[in-house]
Amino acid sequence: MSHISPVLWQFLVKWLTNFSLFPPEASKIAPEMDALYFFMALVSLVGLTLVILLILGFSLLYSKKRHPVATQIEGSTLLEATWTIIPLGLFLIMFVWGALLYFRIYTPPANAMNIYVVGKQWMWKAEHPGGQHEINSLHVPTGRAVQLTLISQDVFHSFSIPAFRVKREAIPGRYTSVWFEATTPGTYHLFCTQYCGTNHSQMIGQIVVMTPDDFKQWQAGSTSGNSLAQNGERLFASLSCNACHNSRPDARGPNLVGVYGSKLTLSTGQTVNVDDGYLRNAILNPTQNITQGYAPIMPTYQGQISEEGVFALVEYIKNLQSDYRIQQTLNTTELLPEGEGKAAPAGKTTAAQGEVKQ
Amino acid sequence: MSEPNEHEHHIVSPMVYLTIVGALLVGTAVTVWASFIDMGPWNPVVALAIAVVKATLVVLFFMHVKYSTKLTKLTVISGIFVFLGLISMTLADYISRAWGRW
Amino acid sequence: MSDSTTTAHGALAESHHEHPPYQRHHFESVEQQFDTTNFAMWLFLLTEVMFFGGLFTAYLILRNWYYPAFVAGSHQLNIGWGTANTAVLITSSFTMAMAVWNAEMKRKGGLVLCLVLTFILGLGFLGIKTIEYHEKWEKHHIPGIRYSVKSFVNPASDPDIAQYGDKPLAPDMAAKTELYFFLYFAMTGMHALHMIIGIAILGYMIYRARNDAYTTGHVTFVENFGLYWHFVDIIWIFLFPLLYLISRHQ
Amino acid sequence: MSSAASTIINLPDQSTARIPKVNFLTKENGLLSWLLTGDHKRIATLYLISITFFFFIGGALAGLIRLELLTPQSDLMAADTYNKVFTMHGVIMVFFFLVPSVPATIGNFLIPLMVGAKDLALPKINLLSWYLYVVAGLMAIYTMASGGVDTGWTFTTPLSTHYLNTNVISTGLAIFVAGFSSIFTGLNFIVTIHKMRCPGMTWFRLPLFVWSNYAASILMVLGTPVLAITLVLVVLERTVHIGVFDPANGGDPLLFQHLFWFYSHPAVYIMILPGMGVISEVVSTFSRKRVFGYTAVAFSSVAIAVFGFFVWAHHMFIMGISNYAALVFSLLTMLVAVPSAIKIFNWAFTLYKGSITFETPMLYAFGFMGLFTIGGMTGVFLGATGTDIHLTETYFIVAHFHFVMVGGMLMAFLAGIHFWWPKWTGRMYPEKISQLAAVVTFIGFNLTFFPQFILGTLGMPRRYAAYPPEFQVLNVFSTAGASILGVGYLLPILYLTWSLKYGEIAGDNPWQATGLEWQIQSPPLTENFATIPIMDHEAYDYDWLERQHEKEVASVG
Repeated sequence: MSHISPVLWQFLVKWLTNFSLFPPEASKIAPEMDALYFFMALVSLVGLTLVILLILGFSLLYSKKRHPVATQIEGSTLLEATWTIIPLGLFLIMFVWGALLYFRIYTPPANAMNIYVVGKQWMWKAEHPGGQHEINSLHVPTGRAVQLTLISQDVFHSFSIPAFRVKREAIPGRYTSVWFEATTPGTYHLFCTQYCGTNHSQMIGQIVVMTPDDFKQWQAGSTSGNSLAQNGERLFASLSCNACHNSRPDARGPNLVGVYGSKLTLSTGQTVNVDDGYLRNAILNPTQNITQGYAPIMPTYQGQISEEGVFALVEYIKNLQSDYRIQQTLNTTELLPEGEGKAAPAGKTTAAQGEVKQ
Repeated sequence: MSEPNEHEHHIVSPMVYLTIVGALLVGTAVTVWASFIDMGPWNPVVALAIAVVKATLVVLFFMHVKYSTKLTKLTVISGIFVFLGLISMTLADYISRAWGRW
Repeated sequence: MSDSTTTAHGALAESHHEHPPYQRHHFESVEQQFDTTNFAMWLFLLTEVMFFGGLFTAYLILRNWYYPAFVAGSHQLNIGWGTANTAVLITSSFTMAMAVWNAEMKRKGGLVLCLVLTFILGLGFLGIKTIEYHEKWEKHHIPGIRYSVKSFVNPASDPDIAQYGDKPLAPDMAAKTELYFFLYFAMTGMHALHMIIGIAILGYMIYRARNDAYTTGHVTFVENFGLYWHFVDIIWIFLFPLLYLISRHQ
Repeated sequence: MSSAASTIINLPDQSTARIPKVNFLTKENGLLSWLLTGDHKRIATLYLISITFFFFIGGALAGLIRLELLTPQSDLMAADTYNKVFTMHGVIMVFFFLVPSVPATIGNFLIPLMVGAKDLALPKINLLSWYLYVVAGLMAIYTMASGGVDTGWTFTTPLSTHYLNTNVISTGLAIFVAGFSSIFTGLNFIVTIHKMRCPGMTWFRLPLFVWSNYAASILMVLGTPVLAITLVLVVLERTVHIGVFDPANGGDPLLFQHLFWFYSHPAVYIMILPGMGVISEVVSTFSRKRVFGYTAVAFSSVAIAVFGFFVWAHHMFIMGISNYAALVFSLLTMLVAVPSAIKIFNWAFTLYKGSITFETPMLYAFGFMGLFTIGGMTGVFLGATGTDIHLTETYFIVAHFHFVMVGGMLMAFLAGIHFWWPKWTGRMYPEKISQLAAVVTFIGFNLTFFPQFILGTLGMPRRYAAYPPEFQVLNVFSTAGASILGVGYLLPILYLTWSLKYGEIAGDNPWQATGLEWQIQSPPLTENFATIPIMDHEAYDYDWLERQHEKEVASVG
């Protein structure tokens, strides 16, 4: 930390951590969060000491024994102004500092590795882009920004990693995201912090931080063979999305190549940024998200695709750089028998890979 | 503005009531008529504006606020203020979500 | 004071020489009593404003999200009945205002007449509301209990909305009409509940008015009830355009 | 008397003193005279009994929570039982104890006395509000008896609407009814303070207790109905299985959060503001000085009430509200923290050049000032968006609001009860043991809740029946503290009950306080004042009191 001597800082945090009085700092944001935390703690301590000193001091000086007759004082505008302006100033510093931190934690960098997380009563399911699938654990490398895209398939949950100082609610019906960059290899707590029903306290897991090399090894050892995007592609084909969303001139749906990250004008005249959340909405609530120039004919897939399936589709659409892949799916669809498509939502086949913690 | 005495009870004449009820009925007719005209995004604005005018008439005359004490006026205003606070600050969250990230 | 042997009543009689029978003992004067209860009524109306405020907030957000569904749902409401009901309620507000005036002028006959008129108009409003609710029941538009999106996915099957030439809604949007009707029933239902309470009190007031309760100078109760009744009217003044008049053109 | 230098207690000669024969307690007899009373002092007494009852139910549940958390496993009770226990603890403590605690008991008793009126403006509504409270309380007890509810007191949708099959509806309705009880109390106070002040009682002559209750009443009247409609919508959604909060059908669960916190954040101020009023009275009386910066303290109450309405979304920073909204709500939260700081410093400076004595109410008030400072400052940790991410939904937030609610409000409540006990009952409580109780409470409280700050910083989530073993040491401290705290709360009920019969006769004004309520007999007459008083001096005017004494002495002589 640049604010105070790094040696002193290290000492303080390590000491507190050793006595289990302070969580380990295992992410890049953690020391910054702690800096603000200790600043606030310091201000509180000073404030509290001041109040205690005032009370004790006045109690001693002006107890009835020493000061039998009170001197009536109306007040003092100067003093009122002092203890209005100084706290206000301090609070505003905390506000600005806190806001800066908030925006950093909730604004993932563009190059972050995206891991999708689904919360349900009472477990966390993580989908890596490489097809690795985990339950109640999350493996991440050090030195790399990791973005989590979170959703819940039932009630509110909250994905909390105290060692990283990050937390975000997974809410039903909408994506939320958070990011971190792990710094220290090790195993850390993962908690669900939003009360979610009977086994709320069992909805815990572990965050395994690995060196980049170890992480590569883990990735290689845990993949199911298909990447998430490949699962998405299969789903895309089996749901016959490609029947409309292709690049043919007579296509009934907009071409999805390169759509991710673009600005889209909807039939209502609104302009939207195409991000993960928009793609999810467009799949589940198509009517509200019709691209300008297209008829509202897309059926809803609400209830037909699991949240993991939507993640796979989103990941697939994200990675569509040319329509070659869509052409390929058109060919495979023709080869597939009718019923098979439904049975292959992503993730189902790979559940065994998840490290289930008790 | 002349502030009416707190203990003087103002009695509104029936003619005023009659005028107001006429205005309210006309307002109702106008708002129904206006809803059949395509004014684009202005339809709900016009409908709400007429509703606000009607409500104001009711509050001022039927409910005697025009002839009431400052306290009553203040009460009405503070109610509207908190009501609008609830609606506007909640909507502010929903509207600004579409602005995307910082 | 602690050795005071005067009874409570003695002390009381000392401070009030004479006052009308309707003045409660802890008030200094009739004016104070009137001001106080009047102010209390206004505060109560504030709580009512906030009570409906929650519903209005929900309505505004969902309407912005699912505008086509709200349009389609709104077309299902009978604008004729709605307008008639608005007129009925406004008229009842007028008769209520006249009732207060009659009470102030100490005209018993006029007061009873106006109260009865208000009572009848209030019942009329509820009657019309019942007809409308019944229509919703017939057409399977009761959310959660008896609901079908048929009129919305296939508007041609519903002659009632032929004049609007609605296009069929996609099934996902059509499902959202159920939210519109949920809000419709929640808002009008809550309003109707207030009407029912009001009508019950009106009945009691008619009975009391016939016994000269309000024409001897004690208009507080009538006046305060008037405030309540006008407030219920105001809620309807907003509900009507918000629920009935969404995009009637097309 | 040797202790004259260290106390201001001034009791009448015990050998001749008698409780006045005619007072509000003795005027009429029989249960019916209580159940049909319009007297604000009797209703306050009814409230006092009923909220004490609920406080001990809630406290017992708290004890169960702490016992369960003694060990990392959920061994004392199963997870779902634990969930029901903390839910009922929250519901009972928030809606049946904290919200009505000071306003409905002490406020009810004092506001007419302080403004110089014979009663609250609407005595029947006041009684109705107690009955509503009782009905709501019975519904809550029914809920508990018939299987409980496990939503948490926050009723998060869709958990409460679609995923639980416990008694959500009866709890929701209980809170709905309790809400109306609180609305009517608040409404009554506002009207009384506006319209029932005695001649000469201008706004700036009102005791600060009245100001703070006025501010809290505004919040009650305007905030509670939003909770009411929200609960109605939750109940409807549970009944018909569709509603505006259900994401599966296009509703929005965040809307529930908005509406719920629109009440439940101001509710925090409803709970704490009246407590602050008590502290103003106590600090002034026991330092024999006018409250430092009277106007600033008065206006800070109103400022808290006004700003308090517009900070609610700080409970939702991590739920995915827009960044812009988070920014605005965080800023407003910082602004609302300032008036609290103003109050603390004003109380501290009231001591300056006073003539301070340390009777029980003052000890509680000192406890309040220290603990509320911690509670308030940690609120800033949570109000700043950045640190909120790490600290919210953990034991840090549990510790924070217990510092404000228990360390603040409950201390203030006890301060108030002790302070006005002689006025209420005409008898003194035993001073030494009550001082001991105050100290025990303070120690027990800190031992219970301070470790929870550390637990929260470590990341221990709230509402966990089982937790990782490394958190156990701090939890053991907390549970140990809770048992001390329990003793601290049991003591007052014992010696206060004892004092009803055996306490010394208090006389009119044992504390030599200036308020109008102290110038009449204790316990007061049913109609409070034999003749309506005329206020001819400022609040907390100790010189005036002095002159009154001189006059009395002169006239007797």
